[in-house]
Amino acid sequence: MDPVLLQSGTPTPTGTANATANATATASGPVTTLPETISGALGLTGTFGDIVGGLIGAFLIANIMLGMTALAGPWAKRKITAAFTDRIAVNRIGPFGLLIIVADAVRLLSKELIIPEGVDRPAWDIAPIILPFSALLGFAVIPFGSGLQLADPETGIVFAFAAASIASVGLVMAGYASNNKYSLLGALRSIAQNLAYEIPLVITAASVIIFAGTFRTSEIVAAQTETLVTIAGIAIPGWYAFVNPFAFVLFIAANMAEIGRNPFDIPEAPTEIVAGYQTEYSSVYFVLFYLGEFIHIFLGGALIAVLFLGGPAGPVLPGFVWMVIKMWAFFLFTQWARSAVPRVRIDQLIEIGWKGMLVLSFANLVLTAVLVGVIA
Amino acid sequence: MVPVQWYLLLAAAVFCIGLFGILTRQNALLFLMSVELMLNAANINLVAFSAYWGNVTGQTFSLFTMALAAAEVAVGIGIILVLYRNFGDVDVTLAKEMRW
Amino acid sequence: MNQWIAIGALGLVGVGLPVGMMVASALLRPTVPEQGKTTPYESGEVPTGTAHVQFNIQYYMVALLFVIFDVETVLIFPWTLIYRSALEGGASLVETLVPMLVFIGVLVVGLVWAWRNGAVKWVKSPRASRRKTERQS
Amino acid sequence: MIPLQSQLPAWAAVAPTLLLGLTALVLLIVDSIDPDSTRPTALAGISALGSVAALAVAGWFLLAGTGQTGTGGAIELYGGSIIVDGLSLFFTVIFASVAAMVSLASYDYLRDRTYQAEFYALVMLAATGMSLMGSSGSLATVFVSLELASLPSYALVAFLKNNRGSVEAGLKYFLVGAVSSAVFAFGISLVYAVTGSLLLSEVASTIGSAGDFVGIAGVGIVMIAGGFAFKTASVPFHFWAPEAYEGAPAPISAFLSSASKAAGFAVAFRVFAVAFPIDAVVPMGIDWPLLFAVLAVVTMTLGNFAAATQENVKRMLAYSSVGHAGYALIGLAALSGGGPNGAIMGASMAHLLVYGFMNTGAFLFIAMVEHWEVGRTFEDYNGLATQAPVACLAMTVFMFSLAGLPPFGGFLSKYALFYGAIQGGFWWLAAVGAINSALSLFYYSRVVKAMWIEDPSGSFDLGATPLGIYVAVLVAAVGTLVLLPAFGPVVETAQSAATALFA
Amino acid sequence: MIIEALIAVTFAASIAVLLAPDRVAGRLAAALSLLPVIGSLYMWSRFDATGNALMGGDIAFETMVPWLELGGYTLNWHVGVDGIGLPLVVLTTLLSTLAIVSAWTPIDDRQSQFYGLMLFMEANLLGVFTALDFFVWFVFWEAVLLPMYFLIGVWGGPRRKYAAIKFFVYTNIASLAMFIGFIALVFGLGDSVSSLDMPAIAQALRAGELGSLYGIPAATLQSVAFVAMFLGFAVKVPIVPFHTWLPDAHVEAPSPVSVMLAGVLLKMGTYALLRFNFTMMPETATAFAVPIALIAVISVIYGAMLALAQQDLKRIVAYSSVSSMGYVILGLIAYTTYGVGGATFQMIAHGLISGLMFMSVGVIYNATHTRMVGDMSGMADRMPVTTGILVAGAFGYMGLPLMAGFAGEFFIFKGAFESTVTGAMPLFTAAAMFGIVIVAGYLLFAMQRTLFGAFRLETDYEVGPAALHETVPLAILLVTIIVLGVAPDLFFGMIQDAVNPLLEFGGELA
Repeated sequence: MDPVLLQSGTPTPTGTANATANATATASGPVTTLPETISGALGLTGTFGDIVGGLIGAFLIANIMLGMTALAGPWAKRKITAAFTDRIAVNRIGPFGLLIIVADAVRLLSKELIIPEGVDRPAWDIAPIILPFSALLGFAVIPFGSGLQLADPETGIVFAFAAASIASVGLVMAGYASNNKYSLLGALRSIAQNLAYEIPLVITAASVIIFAGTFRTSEIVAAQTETLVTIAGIAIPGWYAFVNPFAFVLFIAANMAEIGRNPFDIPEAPTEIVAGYQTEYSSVYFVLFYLGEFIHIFLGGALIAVLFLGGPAGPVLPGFVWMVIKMWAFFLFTQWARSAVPRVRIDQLIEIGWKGMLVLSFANLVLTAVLVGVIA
Repeated sequence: MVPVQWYLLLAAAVFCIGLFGILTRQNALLFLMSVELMLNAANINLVAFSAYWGNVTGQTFSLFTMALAAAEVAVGIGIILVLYRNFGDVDVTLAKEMRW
Repeated sequence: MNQWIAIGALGLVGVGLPVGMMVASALLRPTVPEQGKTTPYESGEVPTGTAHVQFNIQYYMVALLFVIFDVETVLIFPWTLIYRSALEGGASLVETLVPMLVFIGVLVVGLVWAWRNGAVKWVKSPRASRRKTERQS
Repeated sequence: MIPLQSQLPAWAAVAPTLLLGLTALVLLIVDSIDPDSTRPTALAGISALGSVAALAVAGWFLLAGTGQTGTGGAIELYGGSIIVDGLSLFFTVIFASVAAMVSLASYDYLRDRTYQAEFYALVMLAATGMSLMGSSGSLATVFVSLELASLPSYALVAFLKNNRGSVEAGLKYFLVGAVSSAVFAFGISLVYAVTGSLLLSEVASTIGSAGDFVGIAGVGIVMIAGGFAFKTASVPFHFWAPEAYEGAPAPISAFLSSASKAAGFAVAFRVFAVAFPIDAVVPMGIDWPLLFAVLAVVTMTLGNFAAATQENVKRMLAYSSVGHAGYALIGLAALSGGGPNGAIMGASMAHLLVYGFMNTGAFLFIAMVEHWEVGRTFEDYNGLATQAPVACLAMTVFMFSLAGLPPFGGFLSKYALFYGAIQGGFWWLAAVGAINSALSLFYYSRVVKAMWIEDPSGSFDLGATPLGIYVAVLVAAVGTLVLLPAFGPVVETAQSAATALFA
Repeated sequence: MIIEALIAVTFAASIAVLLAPDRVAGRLAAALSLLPVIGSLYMWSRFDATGNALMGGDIAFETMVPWLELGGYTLNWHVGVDGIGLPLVVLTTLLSTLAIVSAWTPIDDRQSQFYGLMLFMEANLLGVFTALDFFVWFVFWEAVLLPMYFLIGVWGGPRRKYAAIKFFVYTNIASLAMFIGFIALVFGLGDSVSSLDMPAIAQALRAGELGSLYGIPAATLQSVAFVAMFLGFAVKVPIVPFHTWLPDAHVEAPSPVSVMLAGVLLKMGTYALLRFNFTMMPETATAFAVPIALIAVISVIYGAMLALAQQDLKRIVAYSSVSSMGYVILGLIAYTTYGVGGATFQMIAHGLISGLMFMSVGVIYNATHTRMVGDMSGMADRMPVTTGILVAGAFGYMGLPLMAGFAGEFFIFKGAFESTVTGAMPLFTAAAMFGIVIVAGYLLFAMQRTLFGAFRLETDYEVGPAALHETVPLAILLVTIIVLGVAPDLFFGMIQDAVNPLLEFGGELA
């Protein structure tokens, strides 16, 4: 079954430890990544150039995400919720109340940090760092279009999943360390949920990989550009959302659970377990959790965009804009679900995950494989 | 870039750390973690040398190793659970019904 | 390799930003030590007992299932990668698809068994549990 | 006969293994259909049938010469990572027959216990892993199948969840097993580091030119040997054996001490004979036959002396099986460049087959005694023969056969083994073995004395005769007896299979 | 095929009896054990062998099928009888039946197991006396021990456990020594033999094919092997330094078992000595002639002395059989046609006579529940028939003419006198003959005290004459003894025919 074990013929050493048999494992991917552009512009070469370029690029990407989060968290979220509930949200400070962002930032940062009794430090302090860290790390391989891609390793999409799921470690640390029953419950719930929906997520992604035949995000995106059908002169690109809508739906659902949004926000169900794992957090630590969650939402959006919506591809506007639009669309969707859909119970969640999603995703995988096999 | 011997040293170091953990710890869970360390030392070797030899045999086998490690942990945790139920602790030295 | 240098850089930034914010807030925020505010929150009541309570065994069951299935996905991924190119390379379905179907089939048998034996059942129905106990006695 | 591969596709050669695995799946499905109801008869029947079917197919292949030199040599599947030849089929016969007897006996042992389907399924899975071990041609498959055989065993040893002894046994078995498998994996990785391949044949072709990696290769080989030492319950990884065998449910003790041990030897034989050829490796200073010789002597002596000091029959058997691991190790220890290696290893294989019957029978007898709730020590066995003469007769057969007394199979197999060692020039190994088996008569005859000659200390009330165990024990006894006259074909098959390895 | 049939039938009979209910076991066993008797008598009537089986004579009822191939040596299923084997086969079958019948009274629990084991032992004994392949022979040889162990250990007297273990350990260690010695010889023979076939090995050894092994020169190897095997068999015989297990075993064993033990099992030792040591390595044997003859004489005298000192009738008979075995060894070492032939004949004779003695002692014991000479006297008027037979047997022991014992001892002495293996042989013979005097002494003494005079026995129950099924076996035995005494040529002819080939070696002896 596994072709690799079959390979025979006496092997010979290729000298250094960084060469792999796979020919595509050359220094960089097919696209020129952001650090390369930067180091090229600065005229730097070699490892030093890589490091400088990488740092600058990383800072850029991180700040883009921070900016979007800052926009989304304090302002957009309120506005959207208000719109759904037919209210007018923040509108005093600045145009459309946009300056509330600054105000909130200052307010939260200057709050007192209350450290409850018997918290398990330093775990309690590290947890808030891990959440945004994992979310940001996920963006390293996301092609924003317009050359805005930090790195393009051949394991891109898998890396994104891996980075994204580091978050649960942070959640458990937070819940276990803060010496609070609600926090512990929240942490456990979040773990149970991530476990239950990780597999459907990954398996569904795998069903897309079957089409693309690569993990490299840029190539996945490129694979979606060729035309699927041409209706009335308009070429519909072969986005996998069109090719495999079933997987698309599954993926969105699993993704919602993975990032813990409604209807799957039971880790921090405010009406059941005060605020879940972040009950005991205040001040900047709370900010970091909040930040992390929102970056996660955007990461989920970015993954959906890359896997199903052709990434940055789109008519007229530059790629980066399209990418941002797609990510925001997903954000909008989560907020809509937040206001519209009731939360599931924990047992319902588990049963949906293991008895529904898992089976469906495997069915999807098998079906896709069979179809591809029959067609190709 | 990095000469392959260093990977051997790294793997050996990780392996010895795991071994040390096994020899010194009495908590069954820490014991499990140490075993995982030892297995991962093996993985380091496999991956490094699959790059060195230019075939992917080692990488693939490391995948299998991970899978087996996971299964082992699953069984192990189960046994430790019944251990806890019967002896009220996860201290491996507590089980003394029979002499060694 | 510069791929991974860049990713590492992002990792650094990803740690650096939160730490920076922590430092900034540490400079800004006041500290008003006062008893009572530091007690863990338990709906306003005085906290009773340890916070590290024993929790539902089902959490463990699910974790166990996950360990198995997640690792299986690790084994599925390489196949998805080569599946299509292998087909275009002229390999027959029997070589490419059937083994994976068998693999998944075995997985499914396991899942069905776990399902039927209530491994993924959050609240066991008293009837079923009664039967179990009857069998044990 | 017509070679099989001329009629069936090559992959059909692993049919015995597949049959065992399929049986496990069927059991799981049956349990999934209605988890709340136990049907012991159906479950035991399925697993017994499955293993008997595997036994039949393996035996047929063996007779038809599948994968043996007569019909075009070993059948290689998946580029040589799975090899079906005489050795693998021979050992599959052992595993299947032991599995059949065990599942037969478990029918009574498990009566009104819960989780029966799981029990049988685990047994079958372990058997699958073992037969895969026998036919694994690449270190990767060796490791995977070894784990596939080990993991169910851990669970099975700890099967009696509410019995502290069983749980403790499972824990110790698991701990030692986990460590040794980690060591084993590390050894494999080192060998891979030196040779750059996991296929045994390629390892053999490249290990000779290890160059300045000789040290690493040596460490790797030693570590691999350690992994086998665990599986075969021989020094230095033998600590688990007494605990596991004593605490585990008796059918499982039988299964582990016979089949699991044999599996360890199966894979050890193939790996060391094929991957680390003596002519290539020993000149490099990696003298693994010597290592095994030391291990063999230490193991058999330690096992015998420990067994002689036991008061608990099950534990005595456990230590005696450690001692028998020592005997079987001669099959690896007495090898030498250009020696009659095939004959020696074949003799060891034949001994393992006979041992499979007699030892399984002995442990199943213990299972019967536990079923009757007679005690566990020698004293508790006093006068048992007055109550259950037939069973005690069978036990007597096992005991004397284990001791190597003539009218039974154990005598011939031991004789062949020691004789092979002498032929290989290792007369001192044979001498130590002979002395040890003479000593072993002491503690084996204690059981017989207690059963037949001692007066009953108390009055027994044995319940209804456990039919399944009875049948299994009798089958084992008949096998032990029949293997004396039928030893010829057995040992010839084994030796030709082993010779094919060295060819 | 008749030999296989014989053995198979006996095995089958043992299984059948083992599974039979206790009530009928005794009768069933006796009935079934008649089959081998008939078979052996048939063999006797159809006996057509000439010469010694090991010395290339043609063998009666021979079958030889290859059994298994082990490292260059083929092990064959090779059975057949010659003039030495056949009489022993007949003896075995006859004695087994009689012993089984005589066991009806004393054995009162677990009968089916008892008779099953008796038959199992008989089957293996037949194997021992017919096997011509060393391996087959050894398997049967060892297999005889197991039932004996149980028969003594389960149904024996108060110290049965001790006796059983002693017997088991002694004989097993002896077998190990013997086995190692013989295998060393086979290895020493190297390529000149390709099987463990006894004739082949015997001829190869006589042809002096023996080479050195692991640097041990051939001569040393041969004598070491000879000694090892001699010791191994000597325990079985037993001869003096190794005889200590015998009295315990005899005293503790129930009478029928003692009958088998003394009547047949001891003959295994002498048979093996004859077959292996004295047939295969005559030079070595003659080289060791003096010590062997010395041991033989010592056995004769010392055994007789010990017998003299005993109070227990069974012990008396037991020790006396030690001394009779001494005669047999003496006859064997004489290396003359009469010596060796007489020794073989004496095996039969002693088998019958000691069987008779033990059986009648057993009968008396069944009636009186004591065997102590001092405890009883004047049994004659209570158990006339038994007493008569016992006395007759005793005379047979003393070598009264017209009884088998006389013929045997006469042949032995004749052969020993004319023997030339050592100059001192007549001396030894004379000393051995002195043993007869002692035998006469102690037997007459015991008889006189127990059987005659006024009846005296402290019991609270009535002692009556023995039952019919107890006396009939005795009668049969007595008749056989007398018949053999009158017409020794019934066996002696074929024995001599089989023995003579042994004697041509080295050229000088004849």
